[in-house]
Amino acid sequence: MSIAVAATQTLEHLDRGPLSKDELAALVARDIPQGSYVNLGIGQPTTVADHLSADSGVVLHTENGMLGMGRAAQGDEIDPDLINAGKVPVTEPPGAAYFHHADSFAMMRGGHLDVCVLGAFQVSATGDLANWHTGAPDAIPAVGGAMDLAIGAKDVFVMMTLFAKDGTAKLVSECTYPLTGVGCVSRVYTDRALFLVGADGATVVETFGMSVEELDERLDIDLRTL
Amino acid sequence: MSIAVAATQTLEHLDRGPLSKDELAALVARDIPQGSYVNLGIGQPTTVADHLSADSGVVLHTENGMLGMGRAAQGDEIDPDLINAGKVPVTEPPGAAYFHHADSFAMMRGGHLDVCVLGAFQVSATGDLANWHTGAPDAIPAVGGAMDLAIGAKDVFVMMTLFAKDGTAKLVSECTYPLTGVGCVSRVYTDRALFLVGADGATVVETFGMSVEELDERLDIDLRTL
Amino acid sequence: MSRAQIVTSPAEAVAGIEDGSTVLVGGFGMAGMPVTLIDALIEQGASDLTIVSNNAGNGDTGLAALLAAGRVRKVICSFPRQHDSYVFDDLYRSGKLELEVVPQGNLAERMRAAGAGIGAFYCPTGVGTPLAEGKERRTIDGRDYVLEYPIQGDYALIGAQTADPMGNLLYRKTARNFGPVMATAARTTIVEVRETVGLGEIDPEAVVTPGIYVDRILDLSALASQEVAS
Amino acid sequence: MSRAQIVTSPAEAVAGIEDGSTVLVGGFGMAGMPVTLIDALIEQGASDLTIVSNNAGNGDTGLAALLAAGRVRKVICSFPRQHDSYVFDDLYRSGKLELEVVPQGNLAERMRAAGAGIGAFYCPTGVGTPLAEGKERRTIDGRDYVLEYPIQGDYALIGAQTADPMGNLLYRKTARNFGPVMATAARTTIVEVRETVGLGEIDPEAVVTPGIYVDRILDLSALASQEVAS
Repeated sequence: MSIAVAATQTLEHLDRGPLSKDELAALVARDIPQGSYVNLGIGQPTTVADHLSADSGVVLHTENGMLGMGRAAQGDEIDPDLINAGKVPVTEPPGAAYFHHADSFAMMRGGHLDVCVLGAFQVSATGDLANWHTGAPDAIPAVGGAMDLAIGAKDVFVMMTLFAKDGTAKLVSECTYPLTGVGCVSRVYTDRALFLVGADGATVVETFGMSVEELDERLDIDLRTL
Repeated sequence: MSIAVAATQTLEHLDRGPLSKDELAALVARDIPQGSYVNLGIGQPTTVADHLSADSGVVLHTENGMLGMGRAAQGDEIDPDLINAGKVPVTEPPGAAYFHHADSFAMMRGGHLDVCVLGAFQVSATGDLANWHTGAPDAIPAVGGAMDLAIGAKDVFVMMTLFAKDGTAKLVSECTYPLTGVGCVSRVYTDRALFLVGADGATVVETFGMSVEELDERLDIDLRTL
Repeated sequence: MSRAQIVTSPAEAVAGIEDGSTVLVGGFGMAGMPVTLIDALIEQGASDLTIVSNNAGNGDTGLAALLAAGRVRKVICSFPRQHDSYVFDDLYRSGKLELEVVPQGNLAERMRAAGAGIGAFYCPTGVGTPLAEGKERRTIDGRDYVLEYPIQGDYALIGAQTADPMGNLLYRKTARNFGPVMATAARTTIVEVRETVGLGEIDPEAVVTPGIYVDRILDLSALASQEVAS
Repeated sequence: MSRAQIVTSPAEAVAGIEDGSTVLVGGFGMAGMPVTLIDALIEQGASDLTIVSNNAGNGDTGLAALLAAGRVRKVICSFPRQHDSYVFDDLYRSGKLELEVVPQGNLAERMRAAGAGIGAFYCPTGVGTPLAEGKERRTIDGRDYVLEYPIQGDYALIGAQTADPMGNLLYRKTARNFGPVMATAARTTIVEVRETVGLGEIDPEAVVTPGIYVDRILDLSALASQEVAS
């Protein structure tokens, strides 16, 4: 982890409910330093871009070979040769650069990106990530760039709901789903709380509509506070 | 070795003396197939280019990052940014391409060049090459691209005099100078004879002013003929 | 000898691809996908193929059609499962197709290694995951890596934007993707381009794939003119 | 945070280079040699440096001057010995300089590995030669390889032709050489360019070094204007 946390004390926001998806995306965007090189994973992480101000100077990378990627293309802007990793047409702002797949993943694997934001099925307190496979025996395995993204950036942020639909926690002591990467996640942004994770375990930075005590009861991990 | 030899029988040219440097360069040029991608080592091998006709379609590679390299630059053509591996200014014919050093040596190491022509101190009958170091204890080692060139091309041609100034043969059973590459040379072009070398040993293809029998006497290797 | 050759028909472009070949197929989604060459390969009839590509076909066309025609023994890719990969899904589930799933960056780097003469490399991607099971592992300077081997193609089928008579290629935007890497990793590289230009019309500084990596060029614009004329 | 910064003086360009740093220095002969940055490094005074470059200095200027000033502990290069490398030759012969000779392609590939996050790679170059002595050897698919490790730089000093405000770089002809590789292999990459252009004035298809690899840019043409003005 290379980005320092601004907060000096764990904050409990108890005067509100859990974060909406949009609020969660805004929270992630808030924590991306000005001028960072960032890869936003497909799905929910993509929405973080909507909360990055034009003067943030953040440069987006897409693993299919572009740095300085623009927003989603609309109408006449749509060009089948210009897509993001989710195969959604995007735009080319001034100052962009194209490169081939080996160069693109060298950029990622070589640790040149500052932040990568990914979704997850599970994250462990030590930063293990499971986001590519549910482990269902009949599932067709498909990994795409997930494992490369997981180990490449200086900071890997996960954004997810803290609890699955069945109520089980997705921040766990040990992932039960097949791993995408080991000890690779540095922060977990959820609707209920923001956690730092890593070799020292999980630390609560901020909570939303839930106290640290409540979190402690519902999560099967040791929680620390700032 | 991938280029077949046209001759079906060893030829002894006894009505003439040894090849001049110029004739040797012309002989090498004769054996480079039309349209080949070729790297000519610095020094004498560079002169092979003078004997490649414009319609040969041979494309020259220089390991400092250019394919389709032109002839030596003259007068106003001289551009310090456009040099060959010997740091001699060259020209840029239409259809050239530039690339960086890692890409250039990937091209070479990956076996994409058809022919590389190199000078040598010694070559063994099995194709070992010694051309970077005399082994003198006080010599400062300097290898440049020699080892990359030696193992990269589909065919490595050596051009050299058959005998050193002291009369000792440079085509040997085993190199005594430090090696540049093992079993990498496929042909040895000398002023006295053209040899195929490789796992099966040395075969005389053509001689110049010397009979196979004389060669056999002066060389300390088993010689075969076509 | 090895200079790029401009071919005039899709059939000529894919001529000689043998049964059992490993064929690298460019494209990421539809961007850079060599649709004409894939159709020609189906027509050509080579079977028992190993296909290396990022995906494993969509809908009923392109790679999916090649799979449906029963020509493919094995797929090496990063992301076979898509919303419309039903042809692949059925063949895989019925055991008619072998699958090797490779992280996308490893897929690219393993082909790059093949093209660059690298025998194997220690890669941090996938360490500790099911995709690294059975692979050699090593700790270097405190970081864990798995040993990955090159993927060499017999043929590469790729799409590009522009070719010149030397075989130099330009691509367009993110349609570049796997093309330049696959071109280096195959014994024979076959390219469909949208246009060909004259010698000297490509800026030597801007060449992405130097002609040495290109064996056959099919100009789609010339093909379209032929069709209009006939 | 990590966006490229345009600096206005050579001193600012090389500020902070610590004693003991590993510095990658671009150029092949004089083509691409970052002469202004090297002079600034001599002025700056960092010592006990490891220099990684193709050559080890010519005459009395540039790298040779850095060596002569006694700032260099070790040189990693492919070709130290040249007709005018007398500064290097003397220091080496008198035991004041450590030397690691690396085949030129391995020098490039080892830096590429550092930039690409590859832990080590099996390379066929140099097998069976003195330069492979003591290195791990392995036979893969019947071919022999030696294991080579990355060369990571703390700093890279390179020369390029053009930069834009994003830090994207273009090079010129064979002055490109090691620049793009070194830019990926150093924690801090410092570039001297002959010109800077406005945002959008570099064709995204033609970018050779994307701005993510560039930390500081010194525009030599702006420097020349300053000098004229002062």
